[in-house]
Amino acid sequence: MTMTHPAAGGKASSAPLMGRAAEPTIFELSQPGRSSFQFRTTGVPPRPAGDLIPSEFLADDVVELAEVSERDLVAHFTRLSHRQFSVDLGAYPLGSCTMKYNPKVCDTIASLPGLAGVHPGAPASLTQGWLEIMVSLEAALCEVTGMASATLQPAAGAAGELTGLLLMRAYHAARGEERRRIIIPDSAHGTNPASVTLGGYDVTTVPSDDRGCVDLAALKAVLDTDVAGIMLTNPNTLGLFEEDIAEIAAAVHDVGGLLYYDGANLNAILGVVRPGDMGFDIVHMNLHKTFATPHGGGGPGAGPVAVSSRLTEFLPGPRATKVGDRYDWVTPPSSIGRVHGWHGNALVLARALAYIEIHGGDGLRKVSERAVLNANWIRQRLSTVFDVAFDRPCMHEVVLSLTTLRKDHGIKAIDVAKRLMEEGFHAPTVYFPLIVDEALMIEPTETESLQTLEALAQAFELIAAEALSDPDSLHAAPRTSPVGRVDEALAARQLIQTFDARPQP
Amino acid sequence: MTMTHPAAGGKASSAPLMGRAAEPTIFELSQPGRSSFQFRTTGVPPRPAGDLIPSEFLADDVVELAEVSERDLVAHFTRLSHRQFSVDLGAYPLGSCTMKYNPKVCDTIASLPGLAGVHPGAPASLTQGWLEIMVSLEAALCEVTGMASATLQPAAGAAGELTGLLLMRAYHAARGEERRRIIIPDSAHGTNPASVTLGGYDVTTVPSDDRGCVDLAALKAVLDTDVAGIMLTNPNTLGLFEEDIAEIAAAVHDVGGLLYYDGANLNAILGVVRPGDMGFDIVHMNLHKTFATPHGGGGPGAGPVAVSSRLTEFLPGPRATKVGDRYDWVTPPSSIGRVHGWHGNALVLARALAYIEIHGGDGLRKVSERAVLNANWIRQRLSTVFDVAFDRPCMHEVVLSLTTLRKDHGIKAIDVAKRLMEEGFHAPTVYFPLIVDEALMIEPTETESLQTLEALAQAFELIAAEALSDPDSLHAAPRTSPVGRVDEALAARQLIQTFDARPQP
Amino acid sequence: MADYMPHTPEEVEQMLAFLGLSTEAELFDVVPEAIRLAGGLNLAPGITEPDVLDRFEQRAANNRARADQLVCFAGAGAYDHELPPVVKMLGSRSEFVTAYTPYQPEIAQGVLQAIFEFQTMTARIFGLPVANASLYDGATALVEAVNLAVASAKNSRVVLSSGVHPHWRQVVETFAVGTGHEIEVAPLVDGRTDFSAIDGPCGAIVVAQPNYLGGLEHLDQVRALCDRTGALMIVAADPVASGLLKTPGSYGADVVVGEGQGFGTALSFGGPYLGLFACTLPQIRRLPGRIVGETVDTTGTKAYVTTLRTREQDIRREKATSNVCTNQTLMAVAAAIQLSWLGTAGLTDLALRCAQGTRYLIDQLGAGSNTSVLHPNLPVFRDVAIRTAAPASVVIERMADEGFLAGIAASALLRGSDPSLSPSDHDHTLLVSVTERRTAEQIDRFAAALEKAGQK
Amino acid sequence: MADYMPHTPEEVEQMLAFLGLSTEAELFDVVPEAIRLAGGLNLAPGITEPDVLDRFEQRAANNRARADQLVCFAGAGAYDHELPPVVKMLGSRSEFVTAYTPYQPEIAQGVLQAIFEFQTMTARIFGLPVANASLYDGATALVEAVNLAVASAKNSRVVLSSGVHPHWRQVVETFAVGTGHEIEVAPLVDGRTDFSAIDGPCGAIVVAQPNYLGGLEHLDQVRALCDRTGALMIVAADPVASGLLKTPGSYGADVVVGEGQGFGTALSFGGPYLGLFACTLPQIRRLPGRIVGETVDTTGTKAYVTTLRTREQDIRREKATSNVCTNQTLMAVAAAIQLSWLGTAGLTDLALRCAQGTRYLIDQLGAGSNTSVLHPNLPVFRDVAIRTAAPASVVIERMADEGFLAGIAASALLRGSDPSLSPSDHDHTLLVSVTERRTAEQIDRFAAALEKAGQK
Ligand SMILES: Cc1ncc(COP(=O)(O)O)c(C=O)c1O
Ligand SMILES: Cc1ncc(COP(=O)(O)O)c(C=O)c1O
Repeated sequence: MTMTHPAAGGKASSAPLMGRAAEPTIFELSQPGRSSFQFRTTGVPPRPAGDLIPSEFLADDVVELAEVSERDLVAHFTRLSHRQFSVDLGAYPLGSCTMKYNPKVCDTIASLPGLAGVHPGAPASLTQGWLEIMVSLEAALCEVTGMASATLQPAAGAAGELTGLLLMRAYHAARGEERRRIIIPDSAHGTNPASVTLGGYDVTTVPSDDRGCVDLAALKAVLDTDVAGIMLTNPNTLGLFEEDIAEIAAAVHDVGGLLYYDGANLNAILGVVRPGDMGFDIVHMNLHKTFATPHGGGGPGAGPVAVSSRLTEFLPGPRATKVGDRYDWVTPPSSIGRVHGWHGNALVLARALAYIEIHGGDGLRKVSERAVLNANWIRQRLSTVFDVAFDRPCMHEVVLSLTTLRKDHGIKAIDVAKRLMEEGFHAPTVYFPLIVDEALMIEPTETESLQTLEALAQAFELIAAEALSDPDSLHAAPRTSPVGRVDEALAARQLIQTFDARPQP
Repeated sequence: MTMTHPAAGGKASSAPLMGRAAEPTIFELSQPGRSSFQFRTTGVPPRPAGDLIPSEFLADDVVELAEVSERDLVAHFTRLSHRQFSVDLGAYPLGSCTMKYNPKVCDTIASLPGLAGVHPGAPASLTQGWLEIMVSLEAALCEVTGMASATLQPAAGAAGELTGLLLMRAYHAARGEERRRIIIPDSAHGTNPASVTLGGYDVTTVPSDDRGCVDLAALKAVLDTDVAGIMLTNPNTLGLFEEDIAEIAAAVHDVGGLLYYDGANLNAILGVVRPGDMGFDIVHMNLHKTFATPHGGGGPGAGPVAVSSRLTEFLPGPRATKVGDRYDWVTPPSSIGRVHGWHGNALVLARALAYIEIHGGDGLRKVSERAVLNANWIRQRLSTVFDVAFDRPCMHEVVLSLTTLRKDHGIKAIDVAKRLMEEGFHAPTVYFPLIVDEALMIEPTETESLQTLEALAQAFELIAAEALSDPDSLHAAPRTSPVGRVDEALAARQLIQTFDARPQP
Repeated sequence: MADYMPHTPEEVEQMLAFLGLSTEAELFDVVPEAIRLAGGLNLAPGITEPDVLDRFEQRAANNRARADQLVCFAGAGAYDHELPPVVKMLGSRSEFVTAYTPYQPEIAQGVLQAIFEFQTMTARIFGLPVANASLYDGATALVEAVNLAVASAKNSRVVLSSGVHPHWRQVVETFAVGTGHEIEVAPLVDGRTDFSAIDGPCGAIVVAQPNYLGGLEHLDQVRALCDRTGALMIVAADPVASGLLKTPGSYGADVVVGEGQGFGTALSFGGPYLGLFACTLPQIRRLPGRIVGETVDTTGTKAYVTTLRTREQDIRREKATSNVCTNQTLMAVAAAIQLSWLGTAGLTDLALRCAQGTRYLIDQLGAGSNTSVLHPNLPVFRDVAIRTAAPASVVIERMADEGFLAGIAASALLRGSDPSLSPSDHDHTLLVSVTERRTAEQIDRFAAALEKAGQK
Repeated sequence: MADYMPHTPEEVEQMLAFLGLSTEAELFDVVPEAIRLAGGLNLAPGITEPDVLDRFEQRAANNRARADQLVCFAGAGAYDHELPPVVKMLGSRSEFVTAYTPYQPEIAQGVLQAIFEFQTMTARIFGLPVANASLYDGATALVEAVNLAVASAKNSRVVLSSGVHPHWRQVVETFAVGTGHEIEVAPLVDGRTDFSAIDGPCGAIVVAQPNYLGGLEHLDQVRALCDRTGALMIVAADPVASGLLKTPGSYGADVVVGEGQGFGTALSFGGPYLGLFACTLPQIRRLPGRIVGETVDTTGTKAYVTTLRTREQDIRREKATSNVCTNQTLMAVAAAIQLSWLGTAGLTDLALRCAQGTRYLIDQLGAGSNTSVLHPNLPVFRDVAIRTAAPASVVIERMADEGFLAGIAASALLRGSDPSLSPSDHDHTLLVSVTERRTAEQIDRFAAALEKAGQK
């Protein structure tokens, strides 16, 4: 009795500990008739579906899901987890992503039954604890950004951006103005222009100057009363502080525009300088970068938007608000409306508040000091190894350019990135920002030690030397991971987006 | 600025996902002055140690522990976990160890604050929930074993054995007898003879017959009134049921001896046959094998001992007991005393009760049916691949003998075991029981699927073929794991039992 | 002060020296003096982890409406479904939790494959061939669906059924201000959408199945209307209902969105949740968000990677199909785990148990004089609208003292004048939901208590 | 009926057919008919996971003495120390939890290295060069220590201080019946062991540091006595105290055992706990249990493996140094994690905070007329014996109503006539402990409540 190709849930050869096989999909591990689920014994009288719902609505066929034992379920997803790099395994110097270590106490908080088990539609009278968390967090975020009020609803940075742009629109509309353009520097994150479009605006791009900052003259040249506002991130995506920010702010305000601060990189400036004090009117924050929410393989995050007082009346509602000695939901008078199905990513908000309360004001400043210290140390340390795109003091991250390597040795940023994995590190961000050729963007974050930075630097040194002596080894990398370099072009060409889209054999 | 050999907590090259480097010890990741700990703010007035404790007691030097950031702490132990095989990754057909899948709900139960947060010295009045758990578990275990009462104190199987032997001793002593010998079959697990010695008895070994069972004639030949009892496991460590058990029991009882049942292998007979009904007087159980406690890398377990009514008065105390409508601690009148600092491995006991309650009587029988079905299937399936030591229906496990392979091809059981890892499976138990030459002992357990069994069988077939075609590949195995075959002799010779025992460079 | 930074004072010194600096403050010399924050942040001093845990436990205690204390009969888009220990354990493995978006596929196969499996399950549940890697939540997924439909149909007229969850409608309306869609609302009549007034070309028609009053809509009629008007058919579907009901895809829906919270995510006070998004193959290049595809590595080994990236904001910028970057991957992974725990039989059984429980509740309520089913003839799945003699919000407060979270007051979801309920029903409609976790004993007690609490 | 077995009915049929059987019952044909169980097990029918969870939550609710409800001032060998989320998370990773004993080192380096690190930490904490991979708990570790000493000294006379935890003494006495050791008990006088009556050759002398009344013993004097009598010096030591006190090893102890629960293991109603065992190098071949050593693999890469295996039961059988097989590895791993979380400074601070809290409590109690410190001049660490006017067991019940687990009644630990307390103190001694988790506010309230509850 021999079966061919048994889909064996107990075979662990895809766990990198054991081998380098591919892990079957859960559907291949499925055997009809198997199951894992167990429900509570309810005593509710069983009745056939046909007694409950008119037959016209009832499905003819069941939805087929994987049918696996709990044992195989666990083995499959445990093995998948072993095929995944993460901060908890090692350094993740991914620029613009702030892959810091996030304290586990926040996981505990986010799973407290008294927080995680609360229905979002329960009235304020029964959810005072949650409302107090939201009011406290809003206050802390306003202090950190130098703003007057905030909405906690946006679920991520991009959602915050779009919310901010709608706030701008509402602001101008309330003044009877219809402005059509938003200015964005060419170094901006892709979400910015995409949000601008969804906000119903046209993008006007301004170039960076040779110091990596907004070209002030170019900016001034495009400013007029059709400009609703400007979106900036400061430090910008090159990790550089826009020193002319006061002048930029004045210029934009002069034409009646507003300043939007993309606060994804707030990690660089906590307690040092505040967007509000720089002249910004609207700020979104990526709590999942700065305030200790792990990234979850791509989400969830939270993108609260804080605004100056003249924009408060437009904020999305309802907002948790202290009313007397109780907390209640209050919707601002000229609210743009809801931007989330409920109250935003509440558990992420709780994590962020916990993180802020542990650190306090001084601790938050220290976070930024150490983030910037680490980034500058690695910049200086690597400046003899690779070209630094803009070689002057940076903030929380630094961008290298491998133009020389590519031109002289055919080595691209991606080759260095892939080879770095073999040395035990996640790759930096590559090819972003777009304005730097062969960009490698390194953000060490404050939670990595000097020893780790040094090991990272030594790995880069090794790779730089190898690029000259044995360039093929870089092209062949990575060779130690469960799969080698992946064919992205094939993925787009053959387009297998689900298991069911696989060509039948 | 280059440091040599930075001990970098963020370097992940020891994670099998990333590479095959060794993981530094936590002490090598240590940097003086770093820390992770955080204590509650208590408001207790700080005072120097010298004010609190006379200086003669105070240490001159601090105890040096690793000084690491929480980030490095997490990375180190997460990477170590990636260097560890486990049931949750795949099949673990380790004979005599019952490496079944253990339901995660039991983990949840074991971490309920109302169970895990209870001090063991709190009086019965404040711990009624715990006492009820213990009383319920005792009743269930007695039903499963066919016994009258039980102690839950022993922390593992071996502790249960020794407890059982002391119970025997107390029993005989109460009858004014001093017997000196305990009979053990040569197939017994090593803990049995070791426990006999600690129980103050001499071991008399009886051989197995050519069917793998106790040689009845040989047994009878050594029976006399100096025999305190016999320790058996049934099914025995060959996975075979001792069919003559009734006759054995009668013979031992005839000379006034008692029968001890090593219930480590209870997984084979749940609801099918009970030690009490076979004539046994004392049974220990390995809850960590049969009743869903994961092995924890070597423990904890729990080894309750159940006895027939004539031994109840000698049980360790105190025992949780129902007294009226309350639960209380009661010590049996002629108790041998405590065998554990508190009440045994309580959280393991709670897990076992949960497992029993989920399954119920029918479910437990099904566990054994499927465990035995799987073992016989793999026996039959492999009988054409390797020699089965005793080729007849087995219970929960089967023992192969690779004598032929060794003689003809120089391949040993250990070679096959190591090569199997490369196929994605944990190795079976090797070289046990001692009476089988080149033994490979396979216990699939009931939680592995037919598909996994088939994949395992195919892996064995492949290896058997390779043993003939390419024996060197078996000697070289394992080659896919983070370390290759380990030099055990060197470990014993150089003896580095702590980091501090490492030779100084 | 507690923190998570490894630097010893000596190391800070050493690193500063390497940079030619003498204080950390100098790191910020690039920040003009004039705008620097003087005096530090005005926040309370830091406290330690155990202190913070104490504080949050106190906050948690101040939430009376926790599902372990008030028996939950609330639904309205967020449900108290079973969350088994095994799913929690797997979903909280730190490799999933602390990974970034899988930009480097060679060391991110775990998340990539889990998403690929999630996409497959979502597609099957909605009966469509394509699904993405998740969006923020059901409401924002609906916004994306409308954007896709408008772009595809090249018509910005959007008809929204009044049976779509009021919050979702509000979110669609908020964002329509930016995109310039013209939103028209079709009213509910006797608990079902009345599309009879809709005529002429249209970009998108949106209907919920079931609608927010619990009622089942006639999707075949909506499909016909779409065919007539040229609109894309968008269904905001309850994915749990797919265990019993025909999938939206089987009716010919072009885009289906839903809230995936019921699959492995706790009630969480509303987030993070899981926006589900599925569509037809021709729409794949307009898909918002990430999608994972199958491919091979250099040695031909099967591998997964994010694909069709040129739709996305980081490449396409202002011309991207959507601005979404961070999504809800961790919830998608949890859903893939939960759905594999359920399996075919489990999903069917889950849906059946919800329907049975809901019907059992309706039967128990039957005789009451203070409470009655709002639309007794409307077929429902696991949500039902109850008319209460007292205002629903009052009933909820009274029921809390009896140990129940009785449901959601429709008035709390609706804004001002909303066509989905008559003015007389507006304050007296309680949205109740019965999941597979509710026992007959709980339902009996609930029905009895509600009859009392429902009193004027 | 819920279960965890994957076999579908068809697969069972197929497998039986392969074996030439037609029913599963036939698998047990080898079991003689006469002894087979007829009628099945008399156990309640199986229930599902959610049902069992409900049931255990009810049981948990019936335990009033949970540390999250009664503020814990109980110690006596089990302590309410900080258990940080990060340690719980790491210690519950399923690779550690669901692995077996590391018999195949190539795929068990994770557990092996963690044990190697644990051994190093244990050895340092006790000031000795050797430690094993753990034993069941402190009490049974002491049994093994006595066995080792008797074997080494070839003298079965064992002197046990009455200051050793009463349960531990009872366990030693239980097992001494099998090994035939002669146990003598040295009494406590004014809270310290009086060894003055001990004379002549001896195999082992056992003393606790601190003893169970909290008092610090003069280990130098014990060492001198051992030198005089030829006994091995065994110390049952509180490992937390090593953050402040001289290690037992520094006094020349031969074997040190302890309870490691305070390092990463919850109170757990007494188990699973963590038996710590350390000894001198010459005793390593008599070591009970497993030990991990460093070595290399075939390519010279550093690796770890269990070593000196020939002492163990599976090889040495009746001549083994101990019968221990399964130990408490998972707790050892948790301890290695917790100790690394503490680090050098944390261990010191932890011990200091315990001593500060205990002293603060003593100071607050000072004036009371119903409660007084039993031995006011005895230096203590984090345990202190209080004399109460009412019987201690009564005081504990009263204090529970005030929200405290007040401590442990000495009488509950002792059996009948025990020389460690005078008859008049026997029922009136409350063992109280203050860990780093107790706040001044809790201690203040405790002291006030105790003075009231202590009343006759
Ligand atoms: C500079 C910048 N802005 C905006 C975003 C968008 O944030 P999110 O991914 O949370 O939508 C990011 C993150 O990717 C970013 O780095
Ligand atoms: C047959 C048998 N007896 C006894 C034991 C000892 O049990 P424990 O390891 O729990 O002490 C074992 C387990 O290793 C065993 O397999």
